[in-house]
Amino acid sequence: MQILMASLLILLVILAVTIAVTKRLLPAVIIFMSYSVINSIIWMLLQSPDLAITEAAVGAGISTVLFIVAFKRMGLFEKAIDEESAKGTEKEASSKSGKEAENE
Amino acid sequence: MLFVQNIVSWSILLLIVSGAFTAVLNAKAAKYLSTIVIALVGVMNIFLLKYFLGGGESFTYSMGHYGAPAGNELRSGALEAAVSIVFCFVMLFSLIGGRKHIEEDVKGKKQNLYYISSIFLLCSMLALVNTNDLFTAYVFVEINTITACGIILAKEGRQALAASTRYLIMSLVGSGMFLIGICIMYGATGHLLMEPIREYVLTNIEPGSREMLPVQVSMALFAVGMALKSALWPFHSWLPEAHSSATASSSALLSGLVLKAYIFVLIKIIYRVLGIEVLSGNPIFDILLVFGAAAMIMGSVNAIREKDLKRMLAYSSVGQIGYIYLGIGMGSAIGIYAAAIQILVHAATKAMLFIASGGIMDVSGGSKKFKDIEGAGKRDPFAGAAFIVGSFSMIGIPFFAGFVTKYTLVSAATQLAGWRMYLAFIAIIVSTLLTAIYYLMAIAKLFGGENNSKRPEGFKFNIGYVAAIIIFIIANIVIGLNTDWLINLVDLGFSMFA
Amino acid sequence: MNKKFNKLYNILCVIFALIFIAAMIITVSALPNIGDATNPTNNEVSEKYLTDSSWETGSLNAVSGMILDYRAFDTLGESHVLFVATVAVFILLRRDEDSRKDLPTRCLNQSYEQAYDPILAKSLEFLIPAIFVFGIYVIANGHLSPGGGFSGGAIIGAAFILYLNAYGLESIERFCNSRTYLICSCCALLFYGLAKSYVFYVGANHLHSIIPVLADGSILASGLILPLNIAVGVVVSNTVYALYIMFRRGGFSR
Amino acid sequence: MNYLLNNLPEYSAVICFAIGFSILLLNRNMIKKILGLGIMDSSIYLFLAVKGYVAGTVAPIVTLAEQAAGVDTTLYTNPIPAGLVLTGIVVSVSVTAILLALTVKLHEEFGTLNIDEIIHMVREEDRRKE
Repeated sequence: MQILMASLLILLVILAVTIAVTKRLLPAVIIFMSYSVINSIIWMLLQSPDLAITEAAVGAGISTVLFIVAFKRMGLFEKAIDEESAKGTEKEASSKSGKEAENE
Repeated sequence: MLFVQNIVSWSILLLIVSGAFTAVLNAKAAKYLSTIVIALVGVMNIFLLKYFLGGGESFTYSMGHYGAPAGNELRSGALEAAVSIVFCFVMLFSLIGGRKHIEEDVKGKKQNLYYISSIFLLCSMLALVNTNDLFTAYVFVEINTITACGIILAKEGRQALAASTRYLIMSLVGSGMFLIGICIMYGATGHLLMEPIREYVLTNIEPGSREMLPVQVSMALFAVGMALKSALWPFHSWLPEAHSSATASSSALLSGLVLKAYIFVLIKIIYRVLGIEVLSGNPIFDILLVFGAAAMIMGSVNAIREKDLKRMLAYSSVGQIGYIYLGIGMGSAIGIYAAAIQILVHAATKAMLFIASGGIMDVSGGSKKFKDIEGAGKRDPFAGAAFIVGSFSMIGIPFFAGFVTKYTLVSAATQLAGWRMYLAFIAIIVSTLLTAIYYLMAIAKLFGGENNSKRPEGFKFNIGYVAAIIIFIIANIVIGLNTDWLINLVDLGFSMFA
Repeated sequence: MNKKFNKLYNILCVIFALIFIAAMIITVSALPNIGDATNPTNNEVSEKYLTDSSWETGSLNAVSGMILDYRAFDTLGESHVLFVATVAVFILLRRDEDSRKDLPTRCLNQSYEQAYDPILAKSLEFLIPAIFVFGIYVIANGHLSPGGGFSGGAIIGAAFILYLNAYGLESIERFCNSRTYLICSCCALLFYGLAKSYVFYVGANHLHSIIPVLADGSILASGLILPLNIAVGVVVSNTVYALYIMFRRGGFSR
Repeated sequence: MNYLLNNLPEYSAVICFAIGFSILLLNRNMIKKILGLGIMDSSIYLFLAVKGYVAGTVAPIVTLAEQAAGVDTTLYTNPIPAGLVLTGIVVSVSVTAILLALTVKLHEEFGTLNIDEIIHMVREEDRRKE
């Protein structure tokens, strides 16, 4: 039990660092969602099921949906696809999509 | 429980309920409802203050059947009632005085959203003033932040958008600091209400022991969080843009009230959670003193360099917030008195100046640059008079409201020792001189120039604006002439505090 | 110059973060250990909640009893945080139909209606009722089992979002348009505010409350907690859906 | 070692808070700032939630039998932090929504997500007006 808890907590820190170093926005948001899910598992282990349900529904579910629908409204998806097809290489697209809108 | 004591909870609940109800009304009904409700709450609080002045004791009001330490509580005393009254009436007259601008700047359907935001803003401020519970304070701090952001955004424009983004980010970092302070405090003491925390710390934690460290750190986090939210220098960078790009009433509310509500919470926490005796020797006081002094000087220096009336007023707010933190940072009872007096006085004065600047913009073709407003004081004599009174009050000339603050601050500074006294005196003198320079420069601009006393074609004074300005001017002069009464009131309030 | 300043700023930020970590770790290590039954947090307050909550509020779940009865003022504020957040988002993103024309095309082409997707629609025919029932269960049993208005409301809001994506705007706006949104949220918030005002008044004046608390473990056992949970659920699900539709197309269509 | 393992949640919460804080300060991109804020908030909630944990206890949901016989408080975790965190989660999601709405609006107006550029553009406009 303690080992599971410890590994989840370390995973939490690793995920936070990953969000910090990820340049592309959509992967960062998805990692943030998994961060919330891990958080909710930890709360389940800490015997707070109310929190676990709420975090899974609100933190992981609703806020991710809001992020993605905001991306869609800003047109970040289309732009990323355009860039990838235009530039061809995955690497360039990833370095650009961190600051997509600059090229407008 | 006496009937009059219900007012403290009713004023908050009335605002909450009417705020939710405003959502289904149209803009006009929302306008009338908000005016009536705010005035009603103000009048109710006058009765409460009367009860305290007539010898009533301070009391706690348990929200629900379960009192401390299990349930939520509100607490009221003379100072809380006085601050509530000032907040209500400044809010009321800012809304009335800036109504013309609200109707011009805020588009159609959004007006009713503006009134919802302002009702909830007042509600959260009253809750912050009267709360006795740290977590309730956190929840209402968030409401305050969100609604303040809402009333900045109501005026569309690129500048307001960028400014409110910066404001929101800065403010949320502040809330985060405040929340983690609450968590540490809860972990160390196991309570959230202010009095049980104090009892626990006094009985179970020895001063200077290892267990005292988390308590002191959480106080430091409260102070940092509230300093971030109330734009203490050097965290002020968002303030001038946010305040100058919003509509006139929003600027008045933000500068006059929102910043003060946070500081009042900080004073309440310092005084009631741990008490000044337990906290004495905490380096956070010295830090607040130094930053307060820096804010007084740097805010004034920046204000002198501004070429824009509203931005000048906003930087002046940065300087005036510095006075409050200087008072808190002195770490003595009389210093905190000075801070409380400054909260009341500055709320009334700065709101008046911002409303007057709205009137000045009206007669100067909508511009707020100094080169365009030459002679505006002659075109709009009400704004001119308000500016003269407000400036004299800010500078601290006797018989105007601001003099009380300067007087109490100086008498507090004489009781300090060593470098703190020198720092406080230098800051007060330098900032007074600088304040005098930029306000007199603004007055010279307002009444200077030739052949510019003609109003635009078809210009008519809005009756609400004129009434609001006159009432603010009278309030300033009355406060300035009755300094003893104000000092006695604050004294009474703090004697009820502990 | 600017680049140099940025680099300096970044380094300062990292140093500040490291100092902050160090200071906080020292502070945290001075706090009592986790999981100890003798911690100051396990004091008479939490004991009172555990022993008395099931009798005094009728809620077997002590967390529900605490947030909706003992510390109800916090929760009242919290539901209004959601409301003012929607108001702020409305101020920002609301587009009136006539102002839609003069927006640049780059903003407009995002609010397109999604094409009908038969796979999504068929599978959601079974899924959506199940999600609704689950959400209602979570709300209605908030005082007997984990859950309550907030989580249940979020689940129902998610079901609305799924419905919108599967069957399109036309079909959801039959029952979920700006009118129903306003009326439902407003009624729920008013009910919440007025009910709690009554309880606060009665409680502070030591009067007897007329709301019966059965405390027998049934679904109606807990006096006001079930209606309040429903009100919170309505507010949360409405808020979630309204936020989504605001981001998606800048407002309800009717 | 055992001490560290016991108090690991607190330490990792503090570290996550600092990481979120530095994401907020270091990144110029609005979305990354919002994510940093989210990490900050949820690490505070983790910190608060572990305050209620008591080793060897279960969630605070009593049974009817116990209600009649009297509740043994040593069997259950502390409900207070759970309630507070529940409040906090909802607050943080509404804050996220507002920040995202601001971001969308900024992107519509300025065509960029970089806050420095936006501030620069606003200042330029201000200068041009004079």
